[in-house]
Amino acid sequence: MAKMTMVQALNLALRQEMERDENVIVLGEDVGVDGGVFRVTDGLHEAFGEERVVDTPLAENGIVGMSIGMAVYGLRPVCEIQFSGFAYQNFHQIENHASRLRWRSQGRYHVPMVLRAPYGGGVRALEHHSESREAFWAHIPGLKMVIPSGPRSARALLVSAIRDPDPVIFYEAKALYRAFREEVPEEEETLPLGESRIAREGDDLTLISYGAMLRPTLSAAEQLEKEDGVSAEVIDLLTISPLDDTLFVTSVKKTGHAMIVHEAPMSFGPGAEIIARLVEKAFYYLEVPIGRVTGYDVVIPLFAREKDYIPSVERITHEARRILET
Amino acid sequence: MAKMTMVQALNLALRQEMERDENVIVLGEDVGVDGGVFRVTDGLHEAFGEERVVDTPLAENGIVGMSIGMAVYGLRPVCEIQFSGFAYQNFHQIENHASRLRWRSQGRYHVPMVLRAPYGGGVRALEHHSESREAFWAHIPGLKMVIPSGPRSARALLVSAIRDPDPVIFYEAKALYRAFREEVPEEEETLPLGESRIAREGDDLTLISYGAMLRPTLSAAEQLEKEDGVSAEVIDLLTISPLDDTLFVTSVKKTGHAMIVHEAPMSFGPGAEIIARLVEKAFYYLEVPIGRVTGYDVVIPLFAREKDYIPSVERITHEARRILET
Amino acid sequence: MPRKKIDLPGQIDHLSILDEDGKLDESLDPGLPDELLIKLYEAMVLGREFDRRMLNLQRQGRIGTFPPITGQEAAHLGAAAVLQADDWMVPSFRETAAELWRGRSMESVLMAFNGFNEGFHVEEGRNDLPNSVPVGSQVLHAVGIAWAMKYRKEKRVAMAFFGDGATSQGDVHEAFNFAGVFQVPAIFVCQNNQWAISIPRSQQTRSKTIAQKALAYGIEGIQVDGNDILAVYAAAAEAAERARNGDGPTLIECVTYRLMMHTTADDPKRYRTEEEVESWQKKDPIHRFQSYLKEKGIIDEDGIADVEASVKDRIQEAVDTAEKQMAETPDPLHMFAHVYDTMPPHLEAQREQLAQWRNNTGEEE
Amino acid sequence: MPRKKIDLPGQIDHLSILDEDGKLDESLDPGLPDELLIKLYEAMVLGREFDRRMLNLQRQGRIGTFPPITGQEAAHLGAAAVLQADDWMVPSFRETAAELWRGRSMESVLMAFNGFNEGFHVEEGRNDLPNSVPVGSQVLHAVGIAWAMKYRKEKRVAMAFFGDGATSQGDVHEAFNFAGVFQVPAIFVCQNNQWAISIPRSQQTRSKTIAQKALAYGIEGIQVDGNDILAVYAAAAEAAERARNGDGPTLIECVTYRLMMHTTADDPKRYRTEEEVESWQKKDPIHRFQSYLKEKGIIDEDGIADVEASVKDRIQEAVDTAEKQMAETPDPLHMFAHVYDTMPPHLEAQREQLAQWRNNTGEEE
Ligand SMILES: Cc1ncc(C[n+]2csc(CCOP(=O)(O)OP(=O)(O)O)c2C)c(N)n1
Ligand SMILES: Cc1ncc(C[n+]2csc(CCOP(=O)(O)OP(=O)(O)O)c2C)c(N)n1
Ligand SMILES: [Mg+2]
Ligand SMILES: [Mg+2]
Repeated sequence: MAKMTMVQALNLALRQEMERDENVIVLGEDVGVDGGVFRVTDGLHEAFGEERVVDTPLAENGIVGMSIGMAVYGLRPVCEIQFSGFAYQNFHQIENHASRLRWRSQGRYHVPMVLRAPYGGGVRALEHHSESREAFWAHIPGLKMVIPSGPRSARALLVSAIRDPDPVIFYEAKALYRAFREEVPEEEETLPLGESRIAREGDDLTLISYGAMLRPTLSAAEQLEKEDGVSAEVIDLLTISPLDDTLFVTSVKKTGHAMIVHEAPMSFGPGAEIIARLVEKAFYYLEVPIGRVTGYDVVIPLFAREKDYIPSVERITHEARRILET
Repeated sequence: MAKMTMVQALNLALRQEMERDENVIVLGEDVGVDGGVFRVTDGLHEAFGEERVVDTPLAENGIVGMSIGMAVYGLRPVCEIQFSGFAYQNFHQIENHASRLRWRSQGRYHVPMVLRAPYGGGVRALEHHSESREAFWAHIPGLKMVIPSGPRSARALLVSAIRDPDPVIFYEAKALYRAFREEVPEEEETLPLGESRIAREGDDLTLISYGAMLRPTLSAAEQLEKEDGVSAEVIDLLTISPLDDTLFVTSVKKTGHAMIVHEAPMSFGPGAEIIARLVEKAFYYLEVPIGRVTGYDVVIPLFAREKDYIPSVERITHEARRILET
Repeated sequence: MPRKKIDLPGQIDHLSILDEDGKLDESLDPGLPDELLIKLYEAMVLGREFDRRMLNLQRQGRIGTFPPITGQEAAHLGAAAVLQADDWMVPSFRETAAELWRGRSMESVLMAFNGFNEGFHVEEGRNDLPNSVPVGSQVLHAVGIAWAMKYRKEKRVAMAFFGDGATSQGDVHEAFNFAGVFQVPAIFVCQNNQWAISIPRSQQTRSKTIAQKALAYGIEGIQVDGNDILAVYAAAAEAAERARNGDGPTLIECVTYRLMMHTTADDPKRYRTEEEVESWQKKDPIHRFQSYLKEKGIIDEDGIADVEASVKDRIQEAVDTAEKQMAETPDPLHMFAHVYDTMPPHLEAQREQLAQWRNNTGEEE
Repeated sequence: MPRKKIDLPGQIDHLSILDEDGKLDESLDPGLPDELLIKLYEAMVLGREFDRRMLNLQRQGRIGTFPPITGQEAAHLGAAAVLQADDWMVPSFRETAAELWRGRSMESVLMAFNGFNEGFHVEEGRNDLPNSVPVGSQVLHAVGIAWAMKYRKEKRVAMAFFGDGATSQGDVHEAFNFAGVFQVPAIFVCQNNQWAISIPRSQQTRSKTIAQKALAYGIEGIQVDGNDILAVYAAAAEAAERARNGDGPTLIECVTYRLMMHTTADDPKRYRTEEEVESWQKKDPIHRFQSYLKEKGIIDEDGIADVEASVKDRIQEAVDTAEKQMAETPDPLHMFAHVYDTMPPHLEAQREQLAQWRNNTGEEE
């Protein structure tokens, strides 16, 4: 095991999958010679050549449309969209085709492609570079939407996404790329898509989060333990859609208190569906209303003010206390 | 007052607004000479000329991108996207620009455009012609998402949308285009965007719906009254985003029972946000879990089977009874 | 203002072999074997007659909306005919004759246009994508398929079809550009039928031809008389050879005409004149090909009647079979199939809910 | 295979007036007044020096990521200089010298690149859109603006800027096509700086030039030496005249070079050679323009030194002002402004919540 950043862990996943299966092709803007603007594909071009690590012209929709064709033909394209804010250019290719070709051909074809894209704020980026819009993808039948929360889950989930027979949107939190290191085993490791996990056990309150927000959520849980003696359970969704509601429903049945933390805008965001599931499946266990600590319903401000937009440990603990005191 | 179909009512709104304000421009594929594939723009080309009723090349993204420029310059473009299933082609122009140019220019510019698009099933249409994906737009800050439920509300809301200083996505239920007639006054009538209305008063159960689903919901309410003696209140959202939660929250505080009906897929759909708002604002009044009668989380089937996908009066009453009996 | 002219590579030609009366330009004769000529003729007649029958069925409410192909048989069939079985065809929605040529059953077409998802099933062995309704969106898929063929060092080609209207879409631009950059074995066949619903070609783009758009991407482009099946075939064969030799993609503009309505929901009288339609009827691709075959002595009046009769029989049989299949009560639970490889729990639950509800109401009724 | 050649309209020229040494092709001299020449020179130097200073600030952590323009001053400034105040400019993100020319303050640039939304404010009187980061997406806005100008029968033009990479985007294709069909008074200025981050021009598209893409849309196209401000100005002036006369849009390809990194987050050593950069340094647009001005006797060494000194003073002043403005604690509640014309209730509530929370934590701390 080596301690790795998330960028290194993702790189490891790509490298090993490319070694394992020559159908795996990496493509996108600047993924080749340059190694990707965040260096996730660093060294792959040297190792696998320009036939398998493909620098494309500047057209996200072209990249995705071409990937669909490649996948239908039997390849396993892993395309990088340089920032998730530019993946709306290819929204119709995902909505109208990638997510449906299995259905559109009644099972004859399928689209085993992965669309990787960095998302979220916190890295002093330019306009249009810091959004969290996973809810768009989560609402599309036939698609999977995955967001790892650290190096180890990133590596294991990316491997699973590449091997998955269906199209996967894979969001990588920029804020986590180099934020910390984790032990990542050299040998193969996968995590099943569509399964959440308990990131921290607890009895009094269930905090549900994912991606970049998992860490502040965990910190808030620590703080609540230390300062308030409150034992918070933390659920890491890992897959946003199809949404695994089993763990968080079970947890809330135990704790009676639930709160969701995400960076995406609140209204019509992922938290709403989690609340809907809890209402459907754990209504009678809920002692108080479910809380949402999320981005506000505005465009995330440029970086001078983004820390006030992104849920912080303080906002999470503040809201958790409010819920517990209700 | 004349009895009008929704197509006629929309046509009236466009015609009167074009007469009132020469900045109002209608554009899109086949909106001119042909009068629109659903004839919503019928006669406008003759009346206002090709300068104001503009047949465009076949590119939704081009239509929307150009409309943004027109709107910034001071015109009031009302563009038609022939089917909402082709509005994903222009998703990035709406996400990255139309919804943000006010913010992006810190108030110097704004984008008073309307994007009209027919949505939903029920008219024996081809593939990609029957989707309900209003949730995509509802999650975008800076945008308004409006869905009328009949001729009169369609006319009044379209007038308001055209006069609104912000961009509006205006979905028109194909299933309502010619389904029935309503009295529509010749003289000006508007309805405020961002306000829902009570479509039927009642005390026992709150049914929340909009667009094409309002009618089966109202029928279900009638049936419940007749067959079960249950008095259901029906809320017609009219605007999906910004979501007006005042009426339905008040209603549920009264009835203690709530159910949402929409054609869109369930997961991460509009119903989820309504549930979230109810949990936040009416939690202690809820006697039972909130129900959702919606499209399933699959692509809407081709028309031979779409009636099993679209919520029917029977499914609505069935689920309402389940809730009331809980 | 005087300045230097840039020496641009690329030249756009126009190819026409059979004129409107079926007279052959011998110097350009691709010399197809008689057997193939007859097969192509039969396929054109099948396409035309099937169209007629579908229109009939549609008017009787026995199928839903569909887009007729009448007048465009040569334009798509001539191109698809150069494909091998292991080549791929990526259709739009107005290539029915080519789809049938490739092995799609008429039953599947009928079912699809009557709202049954089963009609979308692509059988093993036929390497075609299903119809694509979002205009232009499919063209990139052909580029990806062609990319994969090149990657696997297979001498195959991927052929994409689309209309004149589609050339306005960003997708098609990106497809041409990617194909040029990656030099993939793709063939882009534009059926320029002069109209995109009510928008005439001249309002779709200001370029004189569609073919010249190839110059923007440094790829080969050619314009052919799309009502001349020999010209279409010859251009497509040349493009296929280029593709198989690794010499990159080709854009073929087939100049043709949609003689019927856009779809059965459309009324072309609103936007175009009868005279225009009539002037194109004179250029009918089947008529001229028939004249040529008669002239060449490959077919006579009896043969023509035989072809028509046998085609009608086949169509009748297909309609009967399809209607029988559709009459068997469709199972709505089928809508949960083919969404994911493995059905996730929430779909299982929804499927179960629908199943139970149907049972209940079935019992209740 | 022999066939007919299609007679295509449209010809792509290359325009160059000042050579690399600043020698003028007299026959092409646009004859700009000395005053304008000096103003342009000052603006180029301002752009270059401001770039240098921003790089400096960025390295010190005093501003965030930004895209340098060094080497491209002539390409964007020469074009923007033909605009009148009531014309519109639709920038990408690498036209800082042109934005300053149009009246944008250096303070606003500094604030924007230091993460303050206030830097995006476009003051009344300056008819420019804010920078657009999503590559190519802004070009359609210029088409819409130009459409509106034509509709209102105003003799104005809308000028859009974008890079070589942007030409691959569907947006840009659709913009060219719409502009051609509607014959709007738009000018499309492509700063072909040879790179799109790490992707060289040759891998962006297989066409020999960007200018020839005009042929696909039946619009005018021209390639100019983008490091030659006189050539850029002359081509843009011609295009503006064409636009004002109602004769439609023009695509201008300015052949130039990005001498610095893509943005300050980029390391060009990973993908291009020092030799290539050096070869382009010899074609520096400022250097050659200076030589020409000296040769022409419009400026001398003292004058050059004066320009540089005054430019540096202005920059220093702007940096001081901007830093003062930014140091005033930013109010995060500002993020709720400019979302809608009228703030809807849910935003009011969220704003109130943030305000209260800040009060609380402020008190707690
Ligand atoms: C993206 C998209 N926009 C609009 C439509 C509606 N529509 C269907 S066919 C058509 C015209 C297509 O014209 P063309 O590409 O010339 O093909 P043709 O119909 O003439 O075969 C339109 C606008 C669609 N199906 N997809
Ligand atoms: C739609 C979109 N995709 C990707 C990016 C990331 N990106 C920013 S600039 C750039 C390259 C642009 O190249 P070019 O158009 O030549 O302009 P240049 O940077 O050379 O001025 C890329 C890929 C973006 N900003 N927008
Ligand atoms: Mg056409
Ligand atoms: Mg560039």
